[in-house]
Amino acid sequence: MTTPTVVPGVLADPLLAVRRLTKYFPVQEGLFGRARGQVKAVDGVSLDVGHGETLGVVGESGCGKTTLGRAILRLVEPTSGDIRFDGVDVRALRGRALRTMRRSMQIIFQDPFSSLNPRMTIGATVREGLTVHRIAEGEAADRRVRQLLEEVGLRGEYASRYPHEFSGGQRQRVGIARALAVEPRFIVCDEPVSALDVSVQAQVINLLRDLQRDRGLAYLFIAHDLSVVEHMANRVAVMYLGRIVEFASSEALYREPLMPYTQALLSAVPVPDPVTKRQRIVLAGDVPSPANPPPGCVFHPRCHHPARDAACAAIVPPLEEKAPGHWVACIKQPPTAVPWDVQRQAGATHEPLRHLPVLAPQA
Amino acid sequence: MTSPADVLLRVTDLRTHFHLGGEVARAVDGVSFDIHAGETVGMVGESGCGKSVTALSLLRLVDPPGRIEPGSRIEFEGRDLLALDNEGIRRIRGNRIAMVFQEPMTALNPVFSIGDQVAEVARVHAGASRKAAWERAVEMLNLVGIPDPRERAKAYPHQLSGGMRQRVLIAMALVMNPSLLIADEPTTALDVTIQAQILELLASLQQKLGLAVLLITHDLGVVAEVTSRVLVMYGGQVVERAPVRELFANPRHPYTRGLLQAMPRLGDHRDRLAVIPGTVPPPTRWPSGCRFRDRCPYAWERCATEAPPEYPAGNGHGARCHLVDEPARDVALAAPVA
Amino acid sequence: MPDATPSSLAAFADTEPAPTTPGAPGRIAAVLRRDPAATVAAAVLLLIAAAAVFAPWIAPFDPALPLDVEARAQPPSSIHWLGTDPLTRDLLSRILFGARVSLGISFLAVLVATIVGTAWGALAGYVGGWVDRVLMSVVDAGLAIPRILLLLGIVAFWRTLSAPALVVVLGLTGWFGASRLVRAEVQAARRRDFAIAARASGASPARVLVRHVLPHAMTPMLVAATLGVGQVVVIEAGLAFLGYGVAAPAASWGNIIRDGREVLATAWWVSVFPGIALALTVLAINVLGDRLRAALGAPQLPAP
Amino acid sequence: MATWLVKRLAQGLVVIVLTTTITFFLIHAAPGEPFAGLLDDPRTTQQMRDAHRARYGLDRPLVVQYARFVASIGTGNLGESFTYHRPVADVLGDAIPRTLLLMGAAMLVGFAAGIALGTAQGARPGGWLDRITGSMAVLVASLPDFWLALLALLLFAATWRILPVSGFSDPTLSASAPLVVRAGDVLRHLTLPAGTLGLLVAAIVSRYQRAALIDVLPEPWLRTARAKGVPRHAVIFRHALRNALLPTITLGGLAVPALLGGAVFVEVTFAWQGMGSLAVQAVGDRDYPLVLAIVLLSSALVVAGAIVADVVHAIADPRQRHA
Repeated sequence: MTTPTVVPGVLADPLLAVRRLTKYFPVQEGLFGRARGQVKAVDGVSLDVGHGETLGVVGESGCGKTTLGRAILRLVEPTSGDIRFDGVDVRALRGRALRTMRRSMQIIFQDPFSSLNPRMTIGATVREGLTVHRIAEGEAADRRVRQLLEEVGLRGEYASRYPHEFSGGQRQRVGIARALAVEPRFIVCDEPVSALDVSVQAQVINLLRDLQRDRGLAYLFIAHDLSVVEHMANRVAVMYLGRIVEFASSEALYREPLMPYTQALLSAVPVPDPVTKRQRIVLAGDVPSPANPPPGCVFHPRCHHPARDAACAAIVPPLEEKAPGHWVACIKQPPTAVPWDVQRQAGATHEPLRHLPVLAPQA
Repeated sequence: MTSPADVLLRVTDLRTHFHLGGEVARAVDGVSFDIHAGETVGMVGESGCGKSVTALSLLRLVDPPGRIEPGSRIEFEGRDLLALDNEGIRRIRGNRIAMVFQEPMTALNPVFSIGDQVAEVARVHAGASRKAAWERAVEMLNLVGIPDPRERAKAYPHQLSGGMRQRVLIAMALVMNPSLLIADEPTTALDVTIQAQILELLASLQQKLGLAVLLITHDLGVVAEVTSRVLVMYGGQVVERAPVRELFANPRHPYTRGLLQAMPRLGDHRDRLAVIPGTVPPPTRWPSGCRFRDRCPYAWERCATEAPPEYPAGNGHGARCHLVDEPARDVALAAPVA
Repeated sequence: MPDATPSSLAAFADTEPAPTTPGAPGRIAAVLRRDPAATVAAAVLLLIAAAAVFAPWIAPFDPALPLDVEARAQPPSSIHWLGTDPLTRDLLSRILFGARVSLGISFLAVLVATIVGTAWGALAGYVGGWVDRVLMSVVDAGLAIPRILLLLGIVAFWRTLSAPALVVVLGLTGWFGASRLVRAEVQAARRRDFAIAARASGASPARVLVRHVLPHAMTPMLVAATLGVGQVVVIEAGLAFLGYGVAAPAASWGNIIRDGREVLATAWWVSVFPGIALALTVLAINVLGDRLRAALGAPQLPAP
Repeated sequence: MATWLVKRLAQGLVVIVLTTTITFFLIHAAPGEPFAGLLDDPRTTQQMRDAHRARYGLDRPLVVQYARFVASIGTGNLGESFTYHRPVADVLGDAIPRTLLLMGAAMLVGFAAGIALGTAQGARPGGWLDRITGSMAVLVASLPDFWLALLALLLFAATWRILPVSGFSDPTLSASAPLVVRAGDVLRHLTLPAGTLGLLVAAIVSRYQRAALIDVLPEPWLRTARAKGVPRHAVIFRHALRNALLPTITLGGLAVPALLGGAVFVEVTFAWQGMGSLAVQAVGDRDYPLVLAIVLLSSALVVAGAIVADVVHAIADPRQRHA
């Protein structure tokens, strides 16, 4: 089934424009397994990232957010789709041209332990980008490495030390310095704080915000922690089973989530306040396997929307603008472009109905 | 407050040290607390604070080079667990005190069916026949909300999702109707919607079965939602204890305050988060005096020279901080922003 | 102790990291210093190697020169410490000279095997796809013939082999396992985040391979090569034992044992002493390899 | 499972074809002559040489010879031995069962003893049992097979004279002797060769089993088992061992090349007339068809071992069974 290409939140002058990006992985399970079709890790994602903004991507494990980040950087090769960075067709680049492009687009990883080469000093790690792109050599490079380490809150002398001597938070700073070395304009932050303790997490979050302010960086900020994303992002995309199901400004999304999945996700976040008790939507069941997603709306088997009916299992909901700048993939949240008689033909029994459970606790 | 007669578990001056060729890691260093029948106590702290080692110590599951030091006491239902022989403590494990661990993906043996693994508890502790144990396992899987339990009991762990495996672990823990359940980060590895399911399940089971729960977590949100009393750990010690509302309304220890201010919350529009500077020191090198002092915005001379005892602060509230002793110093250092 | 105020700690006061420990060479040195078993094993190996190198100076007799007829297959005595062989030659001298052949050939053969195996495995693991499949089916074939049969085929049909030729033959039949090991390590390392990070930094495939991926394969390779020397010492001796080793007058541990086989019942020492030298060498190598494996964090289970 | 097996068999076939082809060209590229005994003899006339070559098709171009070789294998005909002047299949027909008997006995002894010992060591790593038997295992595993065989021969057969020196059976024993007597005789002859090989296998397997057990000991599910109140012996033998046996099972299938290699030396030393001693002899005699047939059979055995290991492993491990 083909759905019309909908690009939520198109920007007039995007830094990064992603259109209909897909990444399918072949599945082969176990020793006797045969190829069982494919996992649609990323399934037709379109989005724009503006200069100096943070686009948050939230979703639970297996929703494809990490693959999305890596596919945009071509660290995994996309199956199809279009990526333009500053007008350049990233998917058309080969060899040296692609490597040159990497100066502008960087990545910070989740795991501060596996993302640094244990056999290289952190100085050598930070320096690699300088060498590769001939940004600085010799003593100039040494100076630059020290400067970068200090910029992320580490001492310059640490350049000669190995990663195992550092704590998780410190390593994450090294990872940030590594990404900054080549002076990128855009960084994919792939769960950069989820492996860190709360107190250290705050340090890194502040650092990322400072760097963005000082250098005009744009972030694609991938995380499963909704509070962190709210804190970081200007606009937020919610992913479920490889697709964007809701897209809005951070403010609108957290104030009034329209996709039932986002509602459930937000209501599930434990709130550190024993006084306010909220109504909570507890979803039934697990996230379906991305190798075998449900038909129609991928969320419908777990959905709590009062108007959910057979049509949800039949119609793939288009991502529609339900309010200015607020895009949602749900045929039961009005307004929808899927006409009622089409829904009825698909077995609908409930008309679309605006459903907004009371969720957000008052701060 | 409940009377002392209700005390189910009383831990006094628990010290669990790891002797690492010359160095001693004092992972748990003088922890005392009570748990009353039927209540849910939260234990919070960041990695390296000693909360997991405390949990393992309660069932004497700490492996060498770790050792529970002499002078520690763990009294459970009137018996001294540290005085029991190996067979004696084995009879307690999974029977009177059960435990649920953090990693649902690896906490189940991959080569046995989940029914087998749940049934094993009944076989070990109740001497149940193979058939009776299996029936009990099916019953327990049903109790924890596993659909079609009779069929699912034959499944192997790899065929289940993380949330389902955590349910299996809970089922396994409850087979013998224990009076205390220790849950060590039971939802940390799970997605937030699954976490909500598991927390809900734990709460309903606790109601139904009347068991006491020690919930260990790093997430203050989880603590706020499900516990009635909280122990905050840092540096191998309980640095603050209080009823949950009291703790969030009126945290007395600077570490607790720091944690509360460092976490981003939904609907929180601060431009910058408050931070606790530095990192947790390794357990081989706790600072002298107060263990938090080199990260503490309030620290003064006394903190370096004198280890703070736990000062009572009324209403079952206590904190290991000289500020409670010298409230005049506790002026509004409002949200120390780094 | 001054007040630790927020401002003085604003720059995220880091806890001082532990002192720098060096990379693999330093860790190997540390193993040799701290682990008594490894120290002893290394000392034994050093001693045997020294005996091999200095054989011409320390051997009491000419290993190839028959003595007089009286000295045929004599038991150990004060003159011939380890006795003599059926051709009246001094056994100790022959064992000392045999060490040169056995150790020298084995060490060089493993060097050849390691180089070939690393290149082959790295290529297969890094390029992947059909290149990987083709390269690996050759390896599978190589591993499917017991090495001794393969060697017998080659050595026997060529009849006589010079020592350099033996090095090449032993090396070229011994790299299959190494290539598998390197391939597995390369595949694992290139999926690690730091290798992806290097790619993201714009490093070329060659640079990623050489600087990030291969160094990770080197530790297990070092362990495997150490143990490999032990295996090749035995195989070389085995070939000689079957009569297909280095040409006759030259001594190798294998052909000394072979010499003793016919007189086993009457002159046990001829076979037993070179065998002890052989076993001791292999034992020392195995112990050293095992300890290195434990210390360097190479996989505990050897690739079978 | 069926499709997997077919795929795996096809892969195995490729391997066998490759090994035989490599060996074929290796042999024929070698500078020596076939029929070592006959053609090396200076008295043999050129005419006789040519006649011999023609008879066995050795005068044809190499590619043609290869094609004929492949074609004859396709029909199940392994050719005629140069030295025995009998069909290769006949010659091997006697030898193969003996080698399989030797290897099977050695594997049985070696794996039983090795698994038991390795488990005992791994259950208490660093204990006195582990340290003593562990050192012994390292020592035994370091002994060259042919030398160990010689030592066994020296002690049991030459010095103490409790076991037969060599051969497969007592030639003086009448073929009409009762089956039990003949079987006992074979068993007596088997003891030394199989014991030698088995001892080496046991030493290696015990190291492997120990490492496998120690590998699983830190697994979180073992902590779960202890927290359930499962007694210590059941934690080790029921929970840990079941998992730790999986890699050892694989080792069983993958040990075939090593066992075949060991069998060569043991057979030669104890004059056990199996495939190994035949191989050494055939190589010495430049008996091309026999050598090729042995290589073909060995690689088939190796491939079969690997497939069996995979299948058994998959059956033992539910993660693969259900995938």
